[in-house]
Amino acid sequence: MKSRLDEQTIALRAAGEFTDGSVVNLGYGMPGLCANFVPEGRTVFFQSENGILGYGSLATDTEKDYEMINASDQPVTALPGMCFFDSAVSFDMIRGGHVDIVVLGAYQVSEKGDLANWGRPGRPATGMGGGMDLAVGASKVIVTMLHTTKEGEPRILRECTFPLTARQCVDLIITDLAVIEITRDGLVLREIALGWTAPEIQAVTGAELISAADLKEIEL
Amino acid sequence: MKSRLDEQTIALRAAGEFTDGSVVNLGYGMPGLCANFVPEGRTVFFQSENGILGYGSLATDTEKDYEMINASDQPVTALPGMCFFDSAVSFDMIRGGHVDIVVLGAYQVSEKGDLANWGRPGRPATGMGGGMDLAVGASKVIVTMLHTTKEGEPRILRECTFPLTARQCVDLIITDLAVIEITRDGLVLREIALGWTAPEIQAVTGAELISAADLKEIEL
Amino acid sequence: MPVNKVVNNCDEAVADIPDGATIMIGGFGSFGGLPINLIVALANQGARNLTLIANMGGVGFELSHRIKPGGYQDLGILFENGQVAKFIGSVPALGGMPPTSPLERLHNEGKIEIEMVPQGTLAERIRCGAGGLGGFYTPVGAGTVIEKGKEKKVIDGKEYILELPLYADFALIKAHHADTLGNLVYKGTARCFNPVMAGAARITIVEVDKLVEPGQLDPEVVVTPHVYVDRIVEVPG
Amino acid sequence: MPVNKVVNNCDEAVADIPDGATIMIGGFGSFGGLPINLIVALANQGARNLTLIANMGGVGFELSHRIKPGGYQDLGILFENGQVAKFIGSVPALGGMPPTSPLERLHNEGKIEIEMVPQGTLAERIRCGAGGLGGFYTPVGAGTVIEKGKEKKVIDGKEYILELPLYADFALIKAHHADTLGNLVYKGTARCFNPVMAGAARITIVEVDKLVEPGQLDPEVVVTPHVYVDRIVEVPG
Repeated sequence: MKSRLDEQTIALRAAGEFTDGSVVNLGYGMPGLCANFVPEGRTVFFQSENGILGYGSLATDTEKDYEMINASDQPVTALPGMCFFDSAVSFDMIRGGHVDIVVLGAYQVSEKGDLANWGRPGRPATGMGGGMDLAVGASKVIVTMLHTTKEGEPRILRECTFPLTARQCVDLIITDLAVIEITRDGLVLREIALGWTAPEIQAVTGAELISAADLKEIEL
Repeated sequence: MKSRLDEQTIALRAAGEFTDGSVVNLGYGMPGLCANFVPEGRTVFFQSENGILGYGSLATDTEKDYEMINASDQPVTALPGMCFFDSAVSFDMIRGGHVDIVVLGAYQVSEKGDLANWGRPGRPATGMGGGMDLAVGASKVIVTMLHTTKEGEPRILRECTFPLTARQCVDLIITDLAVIEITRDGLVLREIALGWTAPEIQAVTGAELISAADLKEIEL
Repeated sequence: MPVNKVVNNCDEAVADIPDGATIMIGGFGSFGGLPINLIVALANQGARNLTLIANMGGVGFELSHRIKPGGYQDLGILFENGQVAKFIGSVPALGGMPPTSPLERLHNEGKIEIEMVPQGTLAERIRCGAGGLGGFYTPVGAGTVIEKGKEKKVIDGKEYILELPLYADFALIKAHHADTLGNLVYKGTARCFNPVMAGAARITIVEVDKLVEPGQLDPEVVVTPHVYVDRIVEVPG
Repeated sequence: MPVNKVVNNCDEAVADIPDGATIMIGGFGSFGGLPINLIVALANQGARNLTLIANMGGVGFELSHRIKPGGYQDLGILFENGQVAKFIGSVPALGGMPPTSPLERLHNEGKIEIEMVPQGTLAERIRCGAGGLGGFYTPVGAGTVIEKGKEKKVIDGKEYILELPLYADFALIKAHHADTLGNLVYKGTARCFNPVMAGAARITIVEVDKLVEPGQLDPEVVVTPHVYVDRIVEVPG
C-alpha cells in the first residue's frame, strides 16, 4: 500500500531538522504546525517576523490572546526567555542571518533551489509577505508542500513557472512523498514514503532526482 | 566700556532661542551649559546623541551618576517622561529631523552657513563625533563661540579654512560680541554686546555683515 | 511641536486628513496592533483618493464574516468604502483565501493601484524615511519581480537592489500605554509596524488603551520616544 | 548556537581572540556602557595587530590621571599596549584636550591607521552589517572630507553619499542584566552603541552586572534579543 504523509506528519518530519538551540521561523500554513513537534530534549527558539522570539506551541482555544500571535495570526503560548520587538528589528534579525532555519510552504521549487511560494496566475494581488526576506536571510531553508498539485502536476521542476520568492535558496524539500536535498550536484532523493519506489517518485517529479546511496523510508 | 559675554551668558542667550516644547541637542563644551538656562515657563526636551531624551539640568556633585550622562560625559538629572535608546535610534531621530534645535560650538562659520567645528590643523586624529549628523539633521542650527581666536583672528569668514562639518547648515551665530543670523541675503547682525558698534563688530568679522533695521543690544 | 497632544476622540484626531493624503497604518494583519478605532473614524470621515501604506490589505466586512462567526473589523473597510487609490504593502490579499477581499476585487477591476513590497523591505523603507536616509541596498528581491525598474549593485560579490524611503502625511498607529507627552509602550506582538511608522509621517496619531502621566512609564522601557508622536487618543479596551 | 553561553570570567571569554582580529567595542566614551573588564582582559591576553571599531578612542592611563584624580580605565589601554593597527570611529581623540591620547600619539608617529566616521553613520554602518544590508545613502558628510572616495547620488534633489556596512569578528559589549539565554537589558545612557554592535560580529561577548534566569526579564523590556549574544560574563559591579 502506498502511503502519503498528512500535513501533521510532514510538519513532524520537518521539525526533526531542528537542531538543539536553533532559531526557527515557521511560514504561513502547514509550516506553522511544526511548533507542536519539537523533538524531545531539544530547545528551539521560534522567531516570528511580526516581532516575537522564543514562543512555545500553538495556543489552545482557552489560552488564545490576539496580542500574542505568530505571523499566521495563530495565537501562541509564552515561554520563559521570550521577547518582543518591532518589524524593522525583526527583519534585521532575519536578513542578518540570525535565524538558523525557516520552514516555508511552496507552489514550486526548481532543481537549483529557486523558490516560488507567493504569486499564482490569476491572483495578481496576493503578496509575498516576509517570504522573500526569510528565503534570503535564513541559514537553512526547508520547504514543506504536497509533492504535486491537486491535478497531479509536479511542483518540483527544472525551472519555476510561477513568480520567484528567491533564487537558489532552498536546502531541503519535505513533501507527502519524499525528502529531497538540494545539492550542488542536483536534487538528492534521501527518503521516501512507505510503499513508494524511487522511480515512482521520479515519475511525479519534474526534475531529475539522484537517489541517495542510503535512500530510506521517511524517518519520523 | 566694551563688554564681552562670558560663556555662561552666551549659553543663557542661546537658551533664549528654545521655543516651548522644542527638542534640543547641546553640543560638546559651551553649548552644554544651556541646559541650566531654559527660559521660565517653557518646556524643553533635551536630546543627547548617546541615547537620552528629556533630561533636566546638569547634575550637581552629589547627584552624579555615570550611567546618566550627556554626550559630553556630564552627569545630568532625570525628569518625568524621560527615555533612553541606543545610538542607531538616536541618530535616526537626529537625521530624520526630529530634533528641532542643536547648539554647537565652532572653530569657523562661513557667510553661507558652512560650519567647521571639529578638525584643526596639526591635530589630524581629532574626530567629528555626532556633529556632522546634528548639523545636517537638526531643523535649526545655532552656533555658540567666541567671536575671534585667541590671536584675534575672525572666526566668521567668507569661506571656512578648517575642515567642514556640513555645508550651509548654520542658522544663527551667538558670540561673546554679537548675535548674527544667516539669511539668503547674507549675515545679518541682529544684536551686539554692550558698548560695541556695528563697525567695530565688522572689524573683527571676516565676512560682510548687514546691520538689521532693528539692531539692538544683546537681549538676555 | 505642541506640548498638549491629547485629543478627545478618534473623529477629532483624523478630522483634518484631506483627500489625496498618504497614510501609514500600523499593525500587522487583521489582529493585534491595528489602530482599528482610528481606521473606523477615517472611514466615517470619508477622505478619498488615499494612498495607504500598511503591511496587509485586510479582509473587510463580508469576508471576515465568512471566516469567523461575527466577523471582525480591519482596514478592508477603507477599500470597501472606495476611499483608496493606491496600496503599498507586502500582503494586499492572502493567496489561500477565496472569496477575494475588497482590495483584491478593486484591483481585479482595475480601480486600485498596488505596489508590492517584501515585508522586511517595507519596514526598512519606512525606517529609512523616518531616519533621514536616502535609500539602502538589500539582497531581498534580487532575481524576482521586485527588482524591476530598480538600480542593482554588486557589493562584495553579492547582488543588491536599491530601495528608496517611504514617507507619509499621516501615520495611524496603536500602542498599549502612552504618557501625555507621547512616549509609547506596546503589548506583545501588537508592536510590529507601529513603532516603525511613528516618525515617518508628518503627523503621527496614536490610539492607546490607556493614557498615563509623564513619569509613570519607566524610561528604560519606552519603545517610541515622544518626539515621534503628534496626537494621542485614549480608547479604553 | 550553543545554548550554554555563560563563561566563568573575562579572561576565558576573550581567550580565543586571535592576532589580526576586527573587534567592535561598545559604550560611548570613557564612561557608562564601556565593557571595561573585557577590555582589560583583552589587554592582558595580548592579541596584536587588531582593528578596533568604537565610538571614541579613549584617553588611556596617563591622560586620565591628569584629567581626574585617580584616573580611570578605558580602551586607551589597548593603544598604550601597542595592540591596535587600525581604529574606526567618530572621535579618535578629543580636540580640546592636551596632552595627546595614546591613539593620537601613535597616529602622529604614523604607527596606526584611522578611519574617521561620523557618529550616526558609524551606528548605521554597524546596524547595516548586523541587518544584512549592502549599504545606505546618507546626507551626512556630503561636501566634507568624509565623502572622499565614496559614491555620491542625488535622490529627490538632495545629495547623498554611499556608506557600506561594518562587520567584526568579535564584539565586546556591556549590559546591565542578562538572562542565561543572552537576552539583555541596559541601564540609562549606558545603552548607546552596545545594542547596535550585538549582531554585527561573528561572536558577541557581553559583560553584565547581573545574570538572571530566563523568565526573570520582562519580555516587553528586553532590548537585545538573545540571538545576538554568544558569550556572557557576570562581573558584579
